[in-house]
Amino acid sequence: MTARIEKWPGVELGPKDLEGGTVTTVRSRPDARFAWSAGEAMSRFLAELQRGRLIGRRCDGCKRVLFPPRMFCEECFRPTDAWVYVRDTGAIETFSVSYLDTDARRIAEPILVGVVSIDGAAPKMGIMHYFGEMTKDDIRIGMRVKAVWRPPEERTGSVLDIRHFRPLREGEG
Amino acid sequence: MRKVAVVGAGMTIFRRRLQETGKELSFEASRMALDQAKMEISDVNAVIHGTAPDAFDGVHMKGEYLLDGSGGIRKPYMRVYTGGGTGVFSTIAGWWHVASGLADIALVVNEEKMSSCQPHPQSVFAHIWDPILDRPLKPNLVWIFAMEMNRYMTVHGIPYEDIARVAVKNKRNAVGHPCAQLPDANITLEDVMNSEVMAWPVHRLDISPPSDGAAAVVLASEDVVRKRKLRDQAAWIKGVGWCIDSTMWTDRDLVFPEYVNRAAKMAYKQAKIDRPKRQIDFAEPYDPFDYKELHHLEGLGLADKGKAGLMTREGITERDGKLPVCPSGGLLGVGNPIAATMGIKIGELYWQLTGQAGKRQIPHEVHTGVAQAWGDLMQYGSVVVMGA
Amino acid sequence: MKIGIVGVGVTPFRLTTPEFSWKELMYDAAQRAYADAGVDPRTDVDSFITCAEDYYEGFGIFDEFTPDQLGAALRPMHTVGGDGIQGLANAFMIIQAGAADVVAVESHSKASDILTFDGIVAHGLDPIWNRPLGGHPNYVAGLEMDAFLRASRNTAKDCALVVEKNRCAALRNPVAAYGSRVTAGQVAGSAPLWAPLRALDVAGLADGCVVLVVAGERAARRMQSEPVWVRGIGWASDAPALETRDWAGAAYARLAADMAYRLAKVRRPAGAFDLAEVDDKFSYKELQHLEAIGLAKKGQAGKMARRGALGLGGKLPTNVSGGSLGCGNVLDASGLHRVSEAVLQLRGEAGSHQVDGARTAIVQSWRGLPTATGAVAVLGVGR
Amino acid sequence: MTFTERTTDPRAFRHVEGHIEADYIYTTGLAGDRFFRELRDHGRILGTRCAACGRRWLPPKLFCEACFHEVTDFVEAPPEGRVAAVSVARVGRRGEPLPKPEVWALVRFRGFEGGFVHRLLVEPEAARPGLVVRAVLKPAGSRTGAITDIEGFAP
Repeated sequence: MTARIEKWPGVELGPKDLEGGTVTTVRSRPDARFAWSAGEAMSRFLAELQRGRLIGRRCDGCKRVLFPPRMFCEECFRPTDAWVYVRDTGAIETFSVSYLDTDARRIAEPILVGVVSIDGAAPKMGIMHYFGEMTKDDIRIGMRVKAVWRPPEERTGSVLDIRHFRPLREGEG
Repeated sequence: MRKVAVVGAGMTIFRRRLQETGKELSFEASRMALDQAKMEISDVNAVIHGTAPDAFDGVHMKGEYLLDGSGGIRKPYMRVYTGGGTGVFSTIAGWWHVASGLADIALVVNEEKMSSCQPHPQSVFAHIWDPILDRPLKPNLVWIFAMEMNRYMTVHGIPYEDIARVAVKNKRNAVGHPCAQLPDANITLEDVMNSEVMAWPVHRLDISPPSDGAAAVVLASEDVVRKRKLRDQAAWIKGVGWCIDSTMWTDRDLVFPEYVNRAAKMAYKQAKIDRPKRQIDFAEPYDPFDYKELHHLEGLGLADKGKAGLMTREGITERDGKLPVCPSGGLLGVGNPIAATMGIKIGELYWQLTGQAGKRQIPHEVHTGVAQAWGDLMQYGSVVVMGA
Repeated sequence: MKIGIVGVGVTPFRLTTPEFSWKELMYDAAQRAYADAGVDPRTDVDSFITCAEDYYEGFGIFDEFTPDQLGAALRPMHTVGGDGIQGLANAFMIIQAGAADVVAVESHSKASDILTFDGIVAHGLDPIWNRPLGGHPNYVAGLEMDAFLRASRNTAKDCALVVEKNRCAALRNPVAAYGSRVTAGQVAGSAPLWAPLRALDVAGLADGCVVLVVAGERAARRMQSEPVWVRGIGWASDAPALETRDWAGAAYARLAADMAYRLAKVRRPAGAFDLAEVDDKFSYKELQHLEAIGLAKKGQAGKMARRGALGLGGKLPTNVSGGSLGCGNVLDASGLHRVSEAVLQLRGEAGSHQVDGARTAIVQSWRGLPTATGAVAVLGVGR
Repeated sequence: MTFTERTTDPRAFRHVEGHIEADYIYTTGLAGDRFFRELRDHGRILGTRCAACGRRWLPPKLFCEACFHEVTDFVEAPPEGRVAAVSVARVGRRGEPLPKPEVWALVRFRGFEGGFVHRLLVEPEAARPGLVVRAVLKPAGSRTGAITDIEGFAP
């Protein structure tokens, strides 16, 4: 039946058509601004980042230290029990070597980025961050890393208070 | 529970830019599906709409905006939304509209107009992240897929070429699809492997393109199929499943899509499938990246963990192989207008099972197919099993 | 199969909630609902639904951020881009279709996270035909109020009485954020910002979350001695185009009610309900909706307001919860909130705003500007 | 209390700001493009007529809202429309007080479904339903092919 359909609908345009006025268009930009309440768990998390520390929440139901912290355990569906500091070291769970920036523009010097499983948190629990002081040829899954903190006066209470994670040196950790 | 069939399908061409408004694209796909089902809008009891981020089309509450083009005026109209999972999920929602008895005939319409978003649809993906944990790092969407692909490759020791082969297969399959954006009969493994690295290990040709497009299917109850003599053009929905994993993607092992597995098990149970490898004849898993086809085949239980690449290498997943996978050409070949990929997932199952797939028809007889979509932060699985 | 509501969880509505992230707010309502139903979501709830819109939340794909705080991680869950009663309708169908026995439905407003609410509503206007003209989007409500009042011969004074009634009623509802002894005179004297619509005709925004636990008949009877049955449910949309929709008669509400009445076998809606909760995001909407769903004759809703028929103890107690005008506009949670209010009434647990002996209720929702979409639920206790 | 611990120091609660930022270029679509070209180049207002059910639509649509068939016939709208509803806005897009109130109107056209929601170019006191109005267009050279090529409707 569909084999008999001669023309499937759709009128294709080229990149210039949208810009060049060969078809009529309307432009606009939304006014959509927000201020998200960080709430209980994230307010504390951000405050601790500003102090140069990573903090999690312990759940006595499943015996996990949840990181990043939350006030409820998604596995047990109960309120979590206590604040627990975790370490600023960990292992690379996975990574990418990116030649694209946020707007999908190409960049020459690649960004090393990935997920770090944080020591002291439950297995696999971690955060996304940049990697530094290593090259795209050194980086590998399982590599031990440590946070490089900005100086206290530059910290604002943000994940960017950590510059990046660098390889753990011998004798550290 | 009433039996539910797909009795008609339609879709627009998929292209980087289409002139139609989102409403018009929705209309074109809907009208085609209704014509195929020999129905008028007055026959339709309910309309279900699937469309992904509002920020692509650039309209707040875009489900409301698109409803006239989808035939929803003065009808019960429902928009469901599970990120990229919407491509298959909207049909699940359509299924329960009919299976519950609230509707006898339902129209399911999916649309995406990504070209509205400037300078690039990628800009929207800056807003899909947690505003505290992720957004300050200014992540690019390709990053997380690169991370997932790397984890999958490294843990299982899968060579990149086994992944790149998926892109070759799907772009070649797409040659037979009248709506395809990136068909390529002559593409080689070297072309994919030598294409520029975007975010290692992801290369340019590992990625499906952003697209504009729409798709629609008409669902009907068994009574309607009988009364309107639609049996020859009906494919039955045998099982549906859906599942979402935790938001905390940096707390999960990305090596295996557990959420797809759970969704598949739910659908298989309903379809009375206990040995999917034997009972499923072909599959349309979500393939926005080539590794995702493999990842999803494993989640769907159609390949052992870490072994889907081998199946591709051995030609098992070719259109004439033992388990044809993405005979449509997939997102990699036909295009990726997020929710509108329904046309090459549900739509392809329908056309294959009713023998209407034309040049893409699987050469051997097929009775049961599975379609799957994937979405959110590597977190959502939606699965539909259909039978002839 | 009958479908029953067996658990209700509502956070108190407030103008701001800086101590809660949206996830924590959802968790708060969810744990209340699960406690009320006596269920563990990790084992006893089969499917989860949230009703949300990306731009209200400030996300590209809000669906990502919904499961954990509802106990839905690695479980069937989905987002409905619709009002809470549309979410309830999905639960109704999922259970009827046999895909689940117990479903949780959530909707919330974290409106205080939104700095530019008017900008977001404007972003919902048609980008080609309406949005380029600019203007504050509430002009759409001003036009509709004008069209409705002229067609129905209700008056702006009647609308002001609705505001007085609902904001005063809210003083008895501990959930409400906008309870106040505002008088109709004050409303009529407030700034005519989008005349005939005045500043106090508009419901203010609030933060809050509502979670319902819904179950099929057998499971419902197991969980609650007196489940509140969803006897009928309906939803409908009129044309999204401002130019072609029905400006006077709220066709979406009429059609949604027709569907719900058909399922509930309600033939004469006037007189069929002990109480009504209808959408009042703008004061005139309460009157327009009462007429559209057949609870007031055309042009008579204002008269009912004047005669006190819509108050507690009146012939048709309407929005005794305080409505959106009194409780606050909680966006797509508004419909679900009013269902929760009706459930408490039908259980006899509504406290100082209890309607004596309430056995049947109707709840009607509207999705707000610029939509022409709404839903209706017919609820009851007993056989 | 929802959780096992609670901060009561209001200074401890943080918030983070952000926006959903993107620029949009919307095509006016197949029906819209014809309408806006005609408006821009010839100052004419076109609607569509459904061949299947005969209904005429303003603004023009590719599909009939009533019978859901494709609509390809364009017909010119009558020069005069009639105001069906009005609203007088005293605040602007962001809620800022306007120096001069803005009058909005729903304008209907005989024989057509729909019409336009647009500005009414009269003093607020004179704004009322029933007014017979005409579109006021920008001068021919300055029209861009957008709804703003119509400045408003005036008696």
